Amino acid sequence: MRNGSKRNGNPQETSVNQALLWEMYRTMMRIRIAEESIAKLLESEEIRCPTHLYTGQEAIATGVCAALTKEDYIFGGHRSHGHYLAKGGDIRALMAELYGKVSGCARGRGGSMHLVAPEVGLLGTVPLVAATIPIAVGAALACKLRGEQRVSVPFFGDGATEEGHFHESLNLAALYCLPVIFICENNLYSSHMHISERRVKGNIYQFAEVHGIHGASLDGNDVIAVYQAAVKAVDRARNGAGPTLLECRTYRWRGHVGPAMDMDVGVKRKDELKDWLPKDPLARTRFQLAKAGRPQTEIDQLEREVMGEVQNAIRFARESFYPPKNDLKDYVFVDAKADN
Amino acid sequence: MRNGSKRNGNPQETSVNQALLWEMYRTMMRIRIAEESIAKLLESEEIRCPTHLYTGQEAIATGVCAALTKEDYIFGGHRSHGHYLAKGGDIRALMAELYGKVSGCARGRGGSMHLVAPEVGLLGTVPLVAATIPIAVGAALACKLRGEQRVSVPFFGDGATEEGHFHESLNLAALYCLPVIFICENNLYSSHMHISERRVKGNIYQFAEVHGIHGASLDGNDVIAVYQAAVKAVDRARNGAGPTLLECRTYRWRGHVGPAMDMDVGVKRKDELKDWLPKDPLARTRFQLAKAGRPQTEIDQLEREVMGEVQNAIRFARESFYPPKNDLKDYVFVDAKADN
Amino acid sequence: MRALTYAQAMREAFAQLLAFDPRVFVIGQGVWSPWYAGASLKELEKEFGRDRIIDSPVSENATTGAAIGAALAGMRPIVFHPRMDFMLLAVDPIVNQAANWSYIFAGQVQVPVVIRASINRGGEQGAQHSQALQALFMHVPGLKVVMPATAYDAKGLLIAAVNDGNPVMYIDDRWLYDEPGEVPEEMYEVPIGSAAVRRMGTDVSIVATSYMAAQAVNASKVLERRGIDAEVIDLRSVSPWDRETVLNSVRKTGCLVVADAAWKTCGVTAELAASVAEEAFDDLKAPIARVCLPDVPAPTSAPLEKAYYPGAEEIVLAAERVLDQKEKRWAIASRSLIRKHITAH
Amino acid sequence: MRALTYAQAMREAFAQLLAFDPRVFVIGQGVWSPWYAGASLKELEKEFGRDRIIDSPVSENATTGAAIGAALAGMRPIVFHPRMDFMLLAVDPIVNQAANWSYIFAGQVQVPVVIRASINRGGEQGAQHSQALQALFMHVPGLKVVMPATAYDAKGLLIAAVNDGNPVMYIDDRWLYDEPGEVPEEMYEVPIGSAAVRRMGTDVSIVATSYMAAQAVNASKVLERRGIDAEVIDLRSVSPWDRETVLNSVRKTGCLVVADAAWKTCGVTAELAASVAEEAFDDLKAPIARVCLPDVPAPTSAPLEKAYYPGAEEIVLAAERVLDQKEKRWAIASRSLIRKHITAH
Ligand SMILES: Cc1ncc(C[n+]2csc(CCOP(=O)(O)OP(=O)(O)O)c2C)c(N)n1
Ligand SMILES: Cc1ncc(C[n+]2csc(CCOP(=O)(O)OP(=O)(O)O)c2C)c(N)n1
Ligand SMILES: [Mg+2]
Ligand SMILES: [Mg+2]
Repeated sequence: MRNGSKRNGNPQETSVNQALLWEMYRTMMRIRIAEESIAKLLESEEIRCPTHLYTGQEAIATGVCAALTKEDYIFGGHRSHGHYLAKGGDIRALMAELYGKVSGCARGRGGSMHLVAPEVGLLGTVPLVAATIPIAVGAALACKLRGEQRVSVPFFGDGATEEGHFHESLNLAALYCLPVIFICENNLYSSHMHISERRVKGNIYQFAEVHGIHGASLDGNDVIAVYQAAVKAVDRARNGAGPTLLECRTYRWRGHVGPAMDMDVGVKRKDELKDWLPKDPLARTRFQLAKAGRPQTEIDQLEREVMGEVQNAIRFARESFYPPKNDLKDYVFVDAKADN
Repeated sequence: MRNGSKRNGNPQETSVNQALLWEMYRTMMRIRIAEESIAKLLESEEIRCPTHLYTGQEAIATGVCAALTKEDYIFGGHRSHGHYLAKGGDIRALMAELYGKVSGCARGRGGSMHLVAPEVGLLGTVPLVAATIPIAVGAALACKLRGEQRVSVPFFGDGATEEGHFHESLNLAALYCLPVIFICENNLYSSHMHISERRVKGNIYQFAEVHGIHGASLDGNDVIAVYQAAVKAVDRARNGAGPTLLECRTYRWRGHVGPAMDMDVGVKRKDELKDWLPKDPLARTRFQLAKAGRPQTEIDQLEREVMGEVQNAIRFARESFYPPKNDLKDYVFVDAKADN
Repeated sequence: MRALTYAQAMREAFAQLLAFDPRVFVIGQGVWSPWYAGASLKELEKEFGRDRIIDSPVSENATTGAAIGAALAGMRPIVFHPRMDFMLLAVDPIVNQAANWSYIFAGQVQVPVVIRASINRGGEQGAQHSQALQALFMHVPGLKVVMPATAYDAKGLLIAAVNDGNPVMYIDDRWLYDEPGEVPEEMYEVPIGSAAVRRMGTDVSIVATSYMAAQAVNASKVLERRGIDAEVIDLRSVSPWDRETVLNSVRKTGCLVVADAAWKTCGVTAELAASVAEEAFDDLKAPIARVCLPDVPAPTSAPLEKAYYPGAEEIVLAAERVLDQKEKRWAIASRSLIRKHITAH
Repeated sequence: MRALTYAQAMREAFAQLLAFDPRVFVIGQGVWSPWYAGASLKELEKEFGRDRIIDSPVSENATTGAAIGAALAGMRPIVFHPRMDFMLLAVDPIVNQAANWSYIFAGQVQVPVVIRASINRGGEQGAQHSQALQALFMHVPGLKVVMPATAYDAKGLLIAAVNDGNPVMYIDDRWLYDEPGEVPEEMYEVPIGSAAVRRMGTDVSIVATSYMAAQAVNASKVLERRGIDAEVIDLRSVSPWDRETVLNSVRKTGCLVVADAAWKTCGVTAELAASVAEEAFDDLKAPIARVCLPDVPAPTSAPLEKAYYPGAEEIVLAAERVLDQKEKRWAIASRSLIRKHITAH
């Protein structure tokens, strides 16, 4: 996430200096190691909630959130560990949530598919496909009505564009010229279904144009490209120039749900995966960093640090308590009178 | 409606001979006189169900249905007297339905907003905006699965394109390459809201392109243009070339609901109407007929004939009975075992 | 005190909320048009601007979702659905999202959204423009559901709903819009979950919602003329509903009629009847009567419509039936007691 | 007879319907994947082709609407929603369209569509992936709602649903998929609206739906060991439901437990309790007990899940509670009879 508080509409530098690239690499590494560690814990059934891993897509959450501030809102879906971490969510609370512990970010009520970190602007991720798209539009409307410079970002998949409310949302955002940046992570699959089994054309970004808003398709495995496109979109949004739809093309390495690599929910796709592994967003960034002179020892050191952090988080999760049964009926309603 | 049974995929002649133009003129005149008579009956409150008049849009239903056969399916919405009549629905059953009589096309259960004429392929009009769009797609799917040459046509307004399921439906139709022709009657208004208050761009037909199907925008007050575009779309559909979206631009002369001309549901729009009255689709056709040598006496005679027919229908409606109260609970379910 | 109509009282609540709380805004279909909302939103957009009074495209799902999103981001939106029927396109945001968000996230993000939906029926509108679907939302935990029957409650419940901080379904009825009633000028809340006793009585309890509560008051007058002293309770909130007031009344009268102008099966009357039969089992002196719509869609034709909708008359008949049943049982019980007495000797 | 699992029995019904009736086809999400439908649709697309077994985009509204349209045009589609939660996006086509079409058009156009939805819960899936929403659809006239609890009924009710000619919601439960049962090879129908008595008994009636019907059978065994002779009724259809079987049972036992693993308020148990309390008022010897989910969304954490879902144990406790209540009343009644007897002397 970008440092500093919200900016005042001055166009942002889109060139990426080494410090930023290093930070983005660290974020991607945190996501990667977290996801791959979770994969093992899923295999051993130590984590049992339905879990959709983000491995392979790290550059998108990372590049987009690097263009945001802590005050900006983001929303996600069923595959949102990456969004949570990139926006600055606490990794220990994430792990504890996966274990169903009371120290989890949702106090053990949500599991992998329901993450929240209001302190850093993540107002929620929920697994009903496309559900948070209109919700994010509404958060953007709130920003606009209050005259804030905040932006609102829903992350969603290619599958979500098949839901009607995605299209309704584009129209509302365009019509009210809202500061919302729609991030479509097109990983070619919706569960077991390849995109060619669900759409005639491979042109999701074009839904922007027909609604009169900015749209672009980009390489979602290139963190710099994602960051630069996001910065431009954020600038437009903060300057009252309205919404943007970014279609980030990518591929998830693991199955739709759970830890499987080659086969899940009934599809084999080894060959495709073979093509995508070399496009590893982390490897690409590592290469750029090395080329820019970052010593290998530092790169290795960062990986070790992150590994330690993730292991710590897992330990924290293991050692935490389950929510007491008596809490079952809590939180159906909030007692909000107080803050009126 | 076109004579003859369904055709076998040979491209249809799109030029319009005088006989066809005359028939289309008659259809438009039937719609016009029916609607204007109904307007009076609404003013006198002899008809009391909510009624959305089609005056001004006659060329669209007429031109499209002239390209269809009796076997083809059509569906409509809240403003569908024109669709019902153009497809060949019985005018007496229409009037009786408006009066809530048991001799009505829906036996007095539907009123103006729920019309049906299965004998001529009108499987239903219902007032939930956009509801019949996916339904028509499903009817087209039925045609395709059975290997028929039938096509399916939903009529809907510009407002309906704001509903998400319109977009979902375009995708399904494109994906399964279905024989469906989406007829959007863009009359610039959804109730009291001008299209510029609801959309940024005036390009509904472009939703076709982004879904990979044929789309076109046309003058909905030109019955020949509508007919020709419909014939092409029908030919494509019958030949397995998939769906088409036609945006027919038009204007309703009367208010959103009821008989008001200048003002209803809170909008004044006298000026706009003044621009549209000279574009009267009937006057235009009358001019063409006269130019082609049709004597004025015949034209006047046709109008008198149609007037008589409408008056007859109103008389029929007046003289019909109300459904008996004891019927209230009938038809919640059909006893369909019989036809298995 | 001033008299306002039900619709005017709603409008006053809207205007005061908008003036008082900058977080409040309105979004929905028809909010700039008298056609959809009657006097209840009249010219609000002129007073508060089209930024805060947003008449939307025909996109029920996304507008409702957007209101929920704005609520998550700290606003106090009121969504308007001019008919409950249209709101069926927004069941996902309401039931899956708004109702669950607080629970899922352990109260860390609240959803202070009010979803106003109008029951708009009769007038030969038919099956898709007539539904009263309160039971669907009453079934769902995480939603509160209020149904004002008077001008006073129309205002007070709207203010309470906006201030509640949770998702509240506010369901009004077009048939009540012109009903006048005394309405204080200041802002006030009617507590969600509290019923109002409209008439005290000892013979039979009539518990009713919304339009039927108004009809129940009329029915009680007819019953009074026939020597029957009915207690009339206007439920006001259906979720949560005021168990205490209802149960106390039934414990007193032993007889209950529940009236709700919606479908019977799994409706509001089902829950009330089931709960009362459980919790006041020994107090009930006769079977509970439920006055509802028949389990049939709404027809259009005027005579069928007339047969379809229940009113005061049906409530009167139901109350008399319940009291007959009570009498009958009383007679049987006395006879058997006498018989036992005789046998005993 | 062969034993098949519940899921296999469904699959056999699908295969036979598809083979027998060219009008039948399947559309929905996950119909090509074992992930969504378990064994219940296994490789149907290989047997019948992807034209008739259509795995759809994520467009619940339009796919359901399309199935309805195909039904209007004479087909017999089966829509598949792998979770009821997702189907909330299709409430407009189901409730506004499918349920009304026959009535509105006076039976001239029928809607022979089957909407299959799975209850898929537990496993730490949480609030949006757990709901059992049968009551929402039971409330709506024009829809039939069936909920098979056994392999036999899973097959027979699916065939009956497709042949019915009206919109039928077919609700299955993933927790039952591996339950074996005897299933005839030929096509057969289980009549919609008829319950099955799973165990005859005289002490208490236990009426349950779907998964809870299976649990009720288990509960009856525990009760038997404790000397309680329970009658177990598997409702099978919730709309319409078999009043006669239920009422006859209650008239015999005087005691009723209703179990439905869904929310309580306005749920299936509310309607049954209300109806029985009305129609068998004088036969009831104790208040009806309702075994349901608490009115709370589903949590994820395993211990909370465990506390959330009722099973055989809760049914046993409820039955014992009802019988206690009966005893208590019996004791009071006898005492008062004795007292009266004494006074009389
Ligand atoms: C409304 C709804 N319909 C269906 C599902 C089932 N489902 C869960 S994830 C998923 C695939 C979504 O694909 P996409 O949006 O591309 O996200 P990805 O899994 O690729 O990240 C589906 C269909 C759901 N969760 N919600
Ligand atoms: C789902 C739904 N939402 C809202 C309405 C209210 N409504 C009735 S007609 C109408 C306008 C529709 O406009 P359009 O589709 O352009 O058709 P037109 O009236 O211009 O023929 C609206 C919003 C409705 N009937 N159904
Ligand atoms: Mg995807
Ligand atoms: Mg229009």
